[in-house]
Amino acid sequence: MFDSFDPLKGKMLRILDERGKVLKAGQKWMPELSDEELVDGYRAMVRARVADERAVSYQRQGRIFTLPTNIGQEASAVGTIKALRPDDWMVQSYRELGGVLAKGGTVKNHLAYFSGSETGSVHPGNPRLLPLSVPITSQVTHAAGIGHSIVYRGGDEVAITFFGDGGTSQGDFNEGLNWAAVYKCPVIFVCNNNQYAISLGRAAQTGSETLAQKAVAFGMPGMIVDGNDYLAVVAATRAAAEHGRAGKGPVLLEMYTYRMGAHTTSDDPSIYRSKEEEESWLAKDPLIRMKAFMVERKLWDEDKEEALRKEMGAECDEAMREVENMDPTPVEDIFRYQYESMPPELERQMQDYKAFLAWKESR
Amino acid sequence: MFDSFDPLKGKMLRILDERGKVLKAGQKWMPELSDEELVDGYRAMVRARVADERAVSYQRQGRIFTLPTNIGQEASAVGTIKALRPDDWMVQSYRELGGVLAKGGTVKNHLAYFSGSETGSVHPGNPRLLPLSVPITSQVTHAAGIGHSIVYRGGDEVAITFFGDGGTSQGDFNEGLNWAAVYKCPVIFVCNNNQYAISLGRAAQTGSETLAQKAVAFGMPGMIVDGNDYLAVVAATRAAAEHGRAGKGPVLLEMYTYRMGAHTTSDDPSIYRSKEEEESWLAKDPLIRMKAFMVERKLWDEDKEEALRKEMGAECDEAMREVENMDPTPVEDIFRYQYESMPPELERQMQDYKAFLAWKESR
Amino acid sequence: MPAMNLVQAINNALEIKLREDEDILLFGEDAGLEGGVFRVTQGLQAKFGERRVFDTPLSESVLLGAGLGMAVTGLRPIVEIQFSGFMYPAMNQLVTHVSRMRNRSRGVFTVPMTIRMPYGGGIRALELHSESMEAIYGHVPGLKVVIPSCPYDAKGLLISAIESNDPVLFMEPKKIYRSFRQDVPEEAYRVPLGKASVTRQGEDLTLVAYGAMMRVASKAVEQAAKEGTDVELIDLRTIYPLDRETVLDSVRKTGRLMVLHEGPKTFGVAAELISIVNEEAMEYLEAPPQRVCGFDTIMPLPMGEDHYMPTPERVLYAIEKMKAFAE
Amino acid sequence: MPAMNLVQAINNALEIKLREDEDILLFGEDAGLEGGVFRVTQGLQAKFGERRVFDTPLSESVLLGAGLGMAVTGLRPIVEIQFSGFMYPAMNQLVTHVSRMRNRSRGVFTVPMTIRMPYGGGIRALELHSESMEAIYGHVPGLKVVIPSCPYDAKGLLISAIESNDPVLFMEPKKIYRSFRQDVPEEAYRVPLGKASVTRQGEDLTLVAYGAMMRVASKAVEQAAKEGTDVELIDLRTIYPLDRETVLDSVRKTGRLMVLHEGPKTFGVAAELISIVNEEAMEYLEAPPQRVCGFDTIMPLPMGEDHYMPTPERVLYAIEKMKAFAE
Ligand SMILES: Cc1ncc(C[n+]2csc(CCOP(=O)(O)OP(=O)(O)O)c2C)c(N)n1
Ligand SMILES: Cc1ncc(C[n+]2csc(CCOP(=O)(O)OP(=O)(O)O)c2C)c(N)n1
Ligand SMILES: [Mg+2]
Ligand SMILES: [Mg+2]
Repeated sequence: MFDSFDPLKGKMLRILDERGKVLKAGQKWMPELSDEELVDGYRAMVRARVADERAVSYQRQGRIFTLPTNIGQEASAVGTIKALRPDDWMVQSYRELGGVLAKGGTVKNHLAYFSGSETGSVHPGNPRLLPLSVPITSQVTHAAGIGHSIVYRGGDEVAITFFGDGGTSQGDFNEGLNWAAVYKCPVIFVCNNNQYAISLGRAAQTGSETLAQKAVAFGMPGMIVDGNDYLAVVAATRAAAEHGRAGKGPVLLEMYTYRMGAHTTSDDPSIYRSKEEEESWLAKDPLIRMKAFMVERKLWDEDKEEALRKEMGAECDEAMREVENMDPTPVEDIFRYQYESMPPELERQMQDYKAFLAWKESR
Repeated sequence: MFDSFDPLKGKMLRILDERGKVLKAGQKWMPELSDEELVDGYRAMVRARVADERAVSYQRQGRIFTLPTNIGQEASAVGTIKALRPDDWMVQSYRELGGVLAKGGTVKNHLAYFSGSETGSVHPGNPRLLPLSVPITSQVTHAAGIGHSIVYRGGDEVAITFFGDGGTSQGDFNEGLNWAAVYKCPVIFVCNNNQYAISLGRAAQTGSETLAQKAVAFGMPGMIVDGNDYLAVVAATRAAAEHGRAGKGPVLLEMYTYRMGAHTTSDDPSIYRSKEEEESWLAKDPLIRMKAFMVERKLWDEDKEEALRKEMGAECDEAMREVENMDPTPVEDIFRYQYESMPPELERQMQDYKAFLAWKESR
Repeated sequence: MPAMNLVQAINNALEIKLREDEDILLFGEDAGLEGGVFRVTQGLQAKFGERRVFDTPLSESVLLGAGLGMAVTGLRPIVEIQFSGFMYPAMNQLVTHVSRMRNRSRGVFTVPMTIRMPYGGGIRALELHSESMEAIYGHVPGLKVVIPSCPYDAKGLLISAIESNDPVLFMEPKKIYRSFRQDVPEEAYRVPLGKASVTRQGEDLTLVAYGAMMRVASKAVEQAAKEGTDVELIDLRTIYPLDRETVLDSVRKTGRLMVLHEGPKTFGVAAELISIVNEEAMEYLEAPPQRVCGFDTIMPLPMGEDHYMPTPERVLYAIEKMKAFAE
Repeated sequence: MPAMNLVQAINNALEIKLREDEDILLFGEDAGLEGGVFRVTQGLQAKFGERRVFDTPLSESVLLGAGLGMAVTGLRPIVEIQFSGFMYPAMNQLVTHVSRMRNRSRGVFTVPMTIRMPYGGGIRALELHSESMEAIYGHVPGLKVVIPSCPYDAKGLLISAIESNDPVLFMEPKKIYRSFRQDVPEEAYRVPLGKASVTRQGEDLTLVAYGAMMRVASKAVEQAAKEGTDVELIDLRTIYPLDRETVLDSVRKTGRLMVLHEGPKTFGVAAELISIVNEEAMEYLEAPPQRVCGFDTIMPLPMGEDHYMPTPERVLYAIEKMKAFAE
């Protein structure tokens, strides 16, 4: 597949057009997906969308802190993870809620994290999912190491990692992709090109015409995928995973998409982009497209949509309530996880702080 | 020129063959050089070679400390700088003695540096030449900044910077080249692919087939040049400089060459490479090739060669003697250059240290 | 005299210097068009154009590296690092080049660069958005490290920083970016680097703080006064070079030293101050110096943050302990 | 019992652990085939193969980042940074991931990684090959920082480091890599992390040092004994967590504290030790603690190096100053 989509020739993998019709050129690449799988994938995208929308409103209500959303990028987040196996590793940045949930994460833990609790960094049952990574692109090196470990142990899992268009400018982009290519680590590097790094537009981020072509620097395949096309995302990820499992090393996928929301709830996109631009992308919403495809196939209808959104909304509200009822972070938890066993000085600091709390109480 | 040498097609710019004959395919690219310029260039290469050879023997005699040499890479070092103007900026790593001398540096200061004196970091008259840079590839970002400054001021100078094959794996490679490409800075990025990064062979350094192709990641031209061919180096650098001066931005040149000596005088290449390999490159020595070309043109002969080497040897021996007669680093010099004016604590440390020296003296 | 908050005072200093000197460029991630995520540089691109004030690719190492390249050609870059927690990718440039260039080139090449970055906790932020690691930078030879605590100082210190021919790391206490206003002269003025200020005279104890912790300190000191302890409060203002004399003079008077900072306690700024006082004025110490600091842990996420951040009460608690010693 | 130098003792520890545990991988720039530029890992690739012991591309950030990725899957990477002056490009991985992963993931993901790097001056090396910046790393929450001073300790500490489930930065005093030999048992043994050792009992003064400075300290102490001062010498061995008790016990006995290290004085390790003693045993101090340290400058090139590196004479000079105070 990668040979057929040379980014230097401006090729992009697309299967659905914007109205959800299978493109002629896309038919060939249509991934095999059962009806259940299609429904499952679509439901997962809606779940992420609803969770994001609710989270934004919780944030506005002052119930959680600043957070980024995945809105507009659900096809990439969900499609990639759905194309992989549970024993594959996911190394996220911070804008892949759809993938996190698909990987086994919970809305509750997501909300707990953005309510300021470390307990939300990880998820029940400990899926192979690293905590979100704040320093841009640093996480791609972790995926390289996980891939290295897989090769060392002779496994056939893969690692998938996500970063943004802005992330390609960091040093770790070079170091991480190079490592994976040298040791032929089974890593899928997913660059979610959502056209912005906070306020900086894609064109000002780098001189290269596409991001996928950066793969040339590492001697690995690189491909542009319509990141708003769930089926294209699944097809590309499957191909990349096969490539990795076959011992052929890493792949770079540029998911061409759009950050429909603000960078985070603290951001004001009106400063740096036009309403017209935003509106032009509304029609490309990955959910609209997939829904049309599903409706056409009689797998989906408005009633189901409404029911699903209601169900998901209730799940979120319930999760939010649970998070609000969580106990505050115990003092001990600030100290006990820094090392396997608490060094004496840390123990002293904790005891002194507890003594202070008691003193304060007694004043 | 860059269009004609696509690294993805394995193309390399060569003008001379290994016996110093102009290649048919090379004729077209032959740089205009007067006889004087040719002699001047060749002399500069020999000067660097002799200085390196002497330095190694001084090191063996315990007269200077560990140092790297430029042996085998003189065409790249000298040819690049000779192709540029005095008001262009040179940002070196540590293996470009030929270029440093061509830029106006002195053998004496070079030897002073490797005798352990900071005074050797800079050169008389302060040419536009930054001190050598030890942290691999860090310097390419400085060249990007200098290029930025040139653009800002509307000048038509260029900046040239050097790094190794190993250097392409560092994060700063990505960050520096990207910056220069985004702001169209007139920077010539010269990657001296001398096949080794200390003990690590080129093939194990990165998955990409060539280093020049990494330019694709930045949307800048990249070209492989026979780095042992002085004329090719001059031609390529001139083209790159023109590109930069015309406001078209940076270029990446991969100089395909060989580190004929050890990594530094502390290194033992026999651990990681074969005698046969080393010998196979002897015939490709850039000096042999250029000399043959010059002899053929009647610009050079053995007498001149002998006289030149003697002259250069004497220059080096004289420089070494001068360095050995240098005053030791004054105590003040350790403190006075850290800040524009000495902070009180540093002043205190200096006074205390002087008091200690007096105490020690008096004991 | 207009009343300005910290953000306005910094913006004003930047505007004055940008207007005055064409060799000054200002850049950083999102620092141009939108004026930075905290809007500290708001309006500057509009005033000075995209050549002078610009957004950069997302790459901190080259932010400093390119800044150095500009500086050696005679420009005076002002670089913004979006949060101090994102300085680490640029650490190599900072430690091995920016801070060393003058010394290693024997003064031939200099780096008159100002690096601004918001630091510190208390704003309920994400991971790595609340760091306070000034001690690390203070330990790097060749850097000056400055932390203002109020609008007036911020403007004067920043102008001094920009005019310094040495690289200055200017750490901005984001917690108090918009907390309060002060009268700030419209014209340029300088607050010298390396000079602490005694913001309150007192007899019983010397409390040294800086940055956002000065607000905490002030509250504590007020309360302490009510409870009968007369605290002398010193705003350190510069982490390196430290103003030894102001601290020493004060401790010689009060006989007691307490240091307050957000950063982790061990190997923190407080330790150096205590050591200086030991070396020069130990005989004046009437009780063991006290440190009120962050813990030797990472900054907790918001739900635990209030435990981590020093409070006026923690200062009062430490004062009480100190008094207990005297008895 | 074979006599080993520091290099041999470290190599031996690595060999023992590599043999014992298939989850241990060792890698770094030139660390495989040629056994590192100091030949510390010599022979290990031949013994354990290229899968276990390997050379890497020239990229420190991914050395640590990939190491973290391996670690979260259950491997136990041993990473070599060629010189401590080349840690800075990896600083982001070190500070924001390696040292934090356990805490931020509430113990679910851990990083049992050992990072070895030669540090320190006195070998007439190039720029950035002589750094001694342990204070910076000690200030980073979540790291353990270990510095051996002799072959016996090096082996035992390194085995403890590799077995630690926390990341350990193991700094090797390259100046004494081959300076002397010691009897070192062939089998595995452990020297615990976080425990200092009293290498000489004394009554008059406590001298704390570590790494290569222990040799300087020993010489000074011998001479001091001849000149009538009975010094108690403590080898700190671990920079974080610091062994407070050993230092405090000693100072309670001697009433005097001196700290010796190569790194810059300001915000250095000495400051923390002095502060600890202040907090816990101030009343025992009979004279101001003394610091014998590197200057607040970068390490000079070899011609100036001897001025920078602390010597036994500088320790003796400080002892004399301390005595003068008592009088
Ligand atoms: C090393 C680093 N520098 C700066 C930041 C601040 N920051 C957070 S997100 C962001 C933009 C990221 O853009 P992109 O990589 O395109 O990802 P997106 O947010 O669009 O998904 C920046 C600059 C950071 N988190 N890490
Ligand atoms: C950041 C950094 N890491 C490691 C080193 C140690 N080191 C010095 S030279 C070298 C190899 C450089 O290889 P290459 O870039 O190919 O340049 P060459 O020496 O072959 O000219 C290494 C690893 C260094 N100087 N800087
Ligand atoms: Mg983006
Ligand atoms: Mg090389």
